[in-house]
Amino acid sequence: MAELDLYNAQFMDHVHNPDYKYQMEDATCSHEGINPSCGDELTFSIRLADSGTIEEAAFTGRGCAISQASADIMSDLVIDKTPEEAVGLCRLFMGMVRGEITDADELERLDEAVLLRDISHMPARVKCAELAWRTLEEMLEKRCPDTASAEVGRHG
Amino acid sequence: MAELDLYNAQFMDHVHNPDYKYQMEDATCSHEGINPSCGDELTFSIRLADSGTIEEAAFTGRGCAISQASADIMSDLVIDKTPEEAVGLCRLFMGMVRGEITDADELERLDEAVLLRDISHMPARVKCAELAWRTLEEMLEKRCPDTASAEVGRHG
Amino acid sequence: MSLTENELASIRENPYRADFPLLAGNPGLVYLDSAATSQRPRSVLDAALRFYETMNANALRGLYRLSVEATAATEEARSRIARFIGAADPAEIIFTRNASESLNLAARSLGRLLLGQGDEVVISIMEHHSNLIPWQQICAERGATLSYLYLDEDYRISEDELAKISPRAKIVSVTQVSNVLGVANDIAAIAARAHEAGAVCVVDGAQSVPHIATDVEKLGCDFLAFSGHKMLAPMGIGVLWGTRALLEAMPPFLTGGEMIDSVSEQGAVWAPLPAKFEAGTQNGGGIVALDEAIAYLEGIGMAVVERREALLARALADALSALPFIDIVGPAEGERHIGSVAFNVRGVHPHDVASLLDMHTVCIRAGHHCAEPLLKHLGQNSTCRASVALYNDASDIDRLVDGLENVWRVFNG
Amino acid sequence: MSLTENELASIRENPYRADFPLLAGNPGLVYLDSAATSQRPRSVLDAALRFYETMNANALRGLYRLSVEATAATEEARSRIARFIGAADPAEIIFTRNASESLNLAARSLGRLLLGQGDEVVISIMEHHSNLIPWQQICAERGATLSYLYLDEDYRISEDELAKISPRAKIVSVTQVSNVLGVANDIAAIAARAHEAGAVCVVDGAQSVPHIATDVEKLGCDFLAFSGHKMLAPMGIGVLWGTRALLEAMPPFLTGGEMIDSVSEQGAVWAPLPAKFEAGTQNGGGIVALDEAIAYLEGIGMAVVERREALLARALADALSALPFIDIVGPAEGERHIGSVAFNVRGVHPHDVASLLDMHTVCIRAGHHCAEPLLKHLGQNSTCRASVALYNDASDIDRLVDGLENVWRVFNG
Ligand SMILES: Cc1ncc(COP(=O)(O)O)c(C=O)c1O
Ligand SMILES: Cc1ncc(COP(=O)(O)O)c(C=O)c1O
Repeated sequence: MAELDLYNAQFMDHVHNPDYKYQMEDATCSHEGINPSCGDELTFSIRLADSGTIEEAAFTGRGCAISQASADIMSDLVIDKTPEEAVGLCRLFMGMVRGEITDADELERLDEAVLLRDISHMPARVKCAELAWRTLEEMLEKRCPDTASAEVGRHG
Repeated sequence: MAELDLYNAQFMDHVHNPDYKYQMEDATCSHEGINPSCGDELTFSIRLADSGTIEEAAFTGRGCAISQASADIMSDLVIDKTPEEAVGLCRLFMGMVRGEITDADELERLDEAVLLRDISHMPARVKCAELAWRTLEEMLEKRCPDTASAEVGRHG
Repeated sequence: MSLTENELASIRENPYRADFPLLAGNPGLVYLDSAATSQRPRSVLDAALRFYETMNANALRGLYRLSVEATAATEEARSRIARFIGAADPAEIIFTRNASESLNLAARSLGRLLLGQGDEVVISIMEHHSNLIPWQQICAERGATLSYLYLDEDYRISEDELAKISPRAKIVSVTQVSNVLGVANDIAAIAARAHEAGAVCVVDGAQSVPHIATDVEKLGCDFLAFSGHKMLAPMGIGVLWGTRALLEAMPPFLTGGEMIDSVSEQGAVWAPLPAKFEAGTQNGGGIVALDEAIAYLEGIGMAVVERREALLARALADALSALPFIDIVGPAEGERHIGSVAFNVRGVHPHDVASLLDMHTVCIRAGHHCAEPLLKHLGQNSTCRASVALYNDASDIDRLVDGLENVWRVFNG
Repeated sequence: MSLTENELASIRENPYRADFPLLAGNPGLVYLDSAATSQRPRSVLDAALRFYETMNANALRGLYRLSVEATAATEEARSRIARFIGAADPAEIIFTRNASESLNLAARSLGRLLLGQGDEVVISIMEHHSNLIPWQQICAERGATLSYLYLDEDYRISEDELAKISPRAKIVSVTQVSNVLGVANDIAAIAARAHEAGAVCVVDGAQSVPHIATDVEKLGCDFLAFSGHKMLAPMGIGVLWGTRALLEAMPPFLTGGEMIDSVSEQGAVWAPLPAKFEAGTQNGGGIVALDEAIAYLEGIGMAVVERREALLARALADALSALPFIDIVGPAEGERHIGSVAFNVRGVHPHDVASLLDMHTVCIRAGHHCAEPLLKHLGQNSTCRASVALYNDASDIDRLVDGLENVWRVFNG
């Protein structure tokens, strides 16, 4: 079974030693996402450089290994991207975990996040994998100035 | 099929030429029974002799052939019986059409009403066959002085 | 209009009966009571069985494979049903136990959303009790008035009658096809009139969805209720479709497990559609069986089903009209009938007709058909009703005619 | 107390698994989620099939043979169910779609009968959402208060807690067995206390009726709700038992076809029990399948079922206690568990546990188990839950232990 590979060493390293799980001091904006059916809660923060690209990304919160590893991997991926590029990556990721996008060349842009591709065979965990990405997408689409909380995945 | 015999000439004669379907002038008591699921309505009347036996029996109302024939046959049967005997016959009849009493010797007391024995194989029609008998039983058990109406079979 | 040779030939053929185990296993059986409940093809019964043999797990909340497969099967069914009735969004499909529950849901949740003292609910006099008593109940609870659209002598709801829908009306709820008369209402016109008056339009599709192609967009209604068991699926599964906006605004009906996002001791946050209206464990086997029933109908094509059943209804009405001792209750024209034709044998109680037909293994229904106010309006106590589905053929109608002639002989020597 | 050699030998044997098609067809599958929904034996699936192949007709009102047979099958099922739970009168058995609907019926109809401003409904903190949100709703509607009985550190509702049931309480509704903790409440004591206070006692039997012999007389309660699908029957059929006096006094819940004696334009007279609470076409296939499921359990004997499941629960609790990285949520003693044991793998989110077990074809449940207030009370966000039924055996527990050791390894190198 493909899923047997999911919880591999590389994945578990993101769970045990996340690089981006910390409280950011001077965030440009923060956004909270929750996954009510799981009780997962995640606050994602970014700091934008003057050039407009994402200079720093970090998250806090609690959740299952999939939501945590996914958030860590995403943070790494979006640094140095413009908000538009980041939104594009969020959509690509969600297409992948829902099994809607399977083209390997296209998915290459997701870099390490391709680790989570097999989530598409585990529909019950798609929401876990998506949480960080949906939170970021929502934050960026709202043009980011707000720091209000919102429940992501509430009415999906 | 046994039921094929039910609507035979003898039975149909009670439907077409009932001897006891008329408005009794000087009833000792009358009682109304209805069968709400069928819309059958029947008013049964008796006149008691000084001796206490049933001297005259008659009914009015509308309903299916089974309820009408059953009422006519019952009227004939209970004349000259005491109220106690009539109640016993009502119970015997109901036992027969519900398939609870099958002993031929016992059923002999029902005389012509044995015609309706096969109703026990037609559960949906049991209420039709019973209507007259339940109305009479209820009237006699209330000791008969009342002429109030009641809905028989309502909560059976 | 009587059937042409070609038309008659097509209903003498019957490529469907063999698919239905009960009919195939009882060659002498004439089943003319599909308006009460239909028969089920083998493929539908197999689908339910397969569900329990391979995916049997509680569909929601499960993280393991069986459960995930059960969820997927449920959601595929929802999508197919949405497509089948022309609904835009599968989340607008709510699973219930039967059309009655669908209508109770609509009455109570919509009633609590829309009805206040002095408001009005309008229904037609031809409603099945399941589209009638729930409105009596909610009107009594909210202090609203229940008023009726009556039929003209042609068994139609006239323009004048529709004009009675006043701005006080908040809900108009009508059946698309009468389960007694077999006649159809012009839902598009009624919905338009309802909307003009500012009312929401609920449609009881229990007798229409199984028999004619349905498109809620074209009908223009806001809600549509129907039952699986009248459209080749097992008992225990029904549907309510409603527009997303109204379903989202309405309070839930049944509450409990699976329909919430979060619960505290004194409050709860409802889940998004469709879960908000689906409390507790759903009938997974029934849902996949309904999915398969629709696949069976789509395999034949609803246009084909509709055409065949129209021919059968015309043949039935014609055959009954031709018997001098039969009075049709409803329009004499076969073209007016979808599925059902009500009638009486002159001077014979309908229950006796049904019992005598049963002795010849002909199944029809007799009684008030859960439509007492309609029967009263028509001056009837009860009637016989014969109803057809695609698996019937001309021989069934021949057998009914033989049976009725026998009834007449028994009662008239 | 750990199992004796004999006890262990008896749960190493498994004469039942072969009867269950899904389990028989998937030899590697470890199904430990029967508290969510059980598996169904072949005989039960066949019973539903037979219904549709031989008796398929709308059960009420029909005058022809198929319909009469369907009615008879339904009424036989009602009688068997009544006997199975020790109820005096089959008319006190109301068919619903699931336990959730049963509890909605009880809450709304009883609530409308009994609750006024300032009255109280008392439930326990361990209730499933389906025995919780309906009471929140009816309390809000009637201006009543919903209060809770809490658990002591031993997971029991203490005497002191029961003493909180005041004369203001009109309804006390509690589960017999917790679907999370697996512990049982002393229903006889709770019912007695409720009656002392003048309240009616409703029992959620969803997790008890499938597993332990039930006698409503001995329990002393007034209502009992349960679901077919947790006791070897298909989904889509549930039961509410209630005492005749209360059922007769209560207003109906769902309204529509089949539940009336007569209907006019502005009113209706309800049918006698049980029809009064059974609107619309009932799930005939589900009803006969539930009848067969009970026949299957009776064939084994509920005492045998109870004993086997008690051994399985003890073996399960023992095995989990023996794993140093597992925390049982609930009492450690196996004797306290009926069916379910909740636990956590230290430091691992329950959803990850369930997913990793699924990769080894071990099915358990993870989440809040539709009991959020309980989890909050216990200071948990979510837990794992393994639950057993008679078709489980010791090897299932061995496989769970292997799977959990793998989970631990994955997360701890
Ligand atoms: C204790 C308890 N009550 C009620 C229910 C609801 O049962 P259902 O989902 O069949 O309505 C369940 C099952 O989920 C349960 O475990
Ligand atoms: C027009 C109509 N509405 C509603 C119903 C109720 O359907 P069900 O009994 O499946 O709830 C029926 C069927 O009896 C019907 O014919």
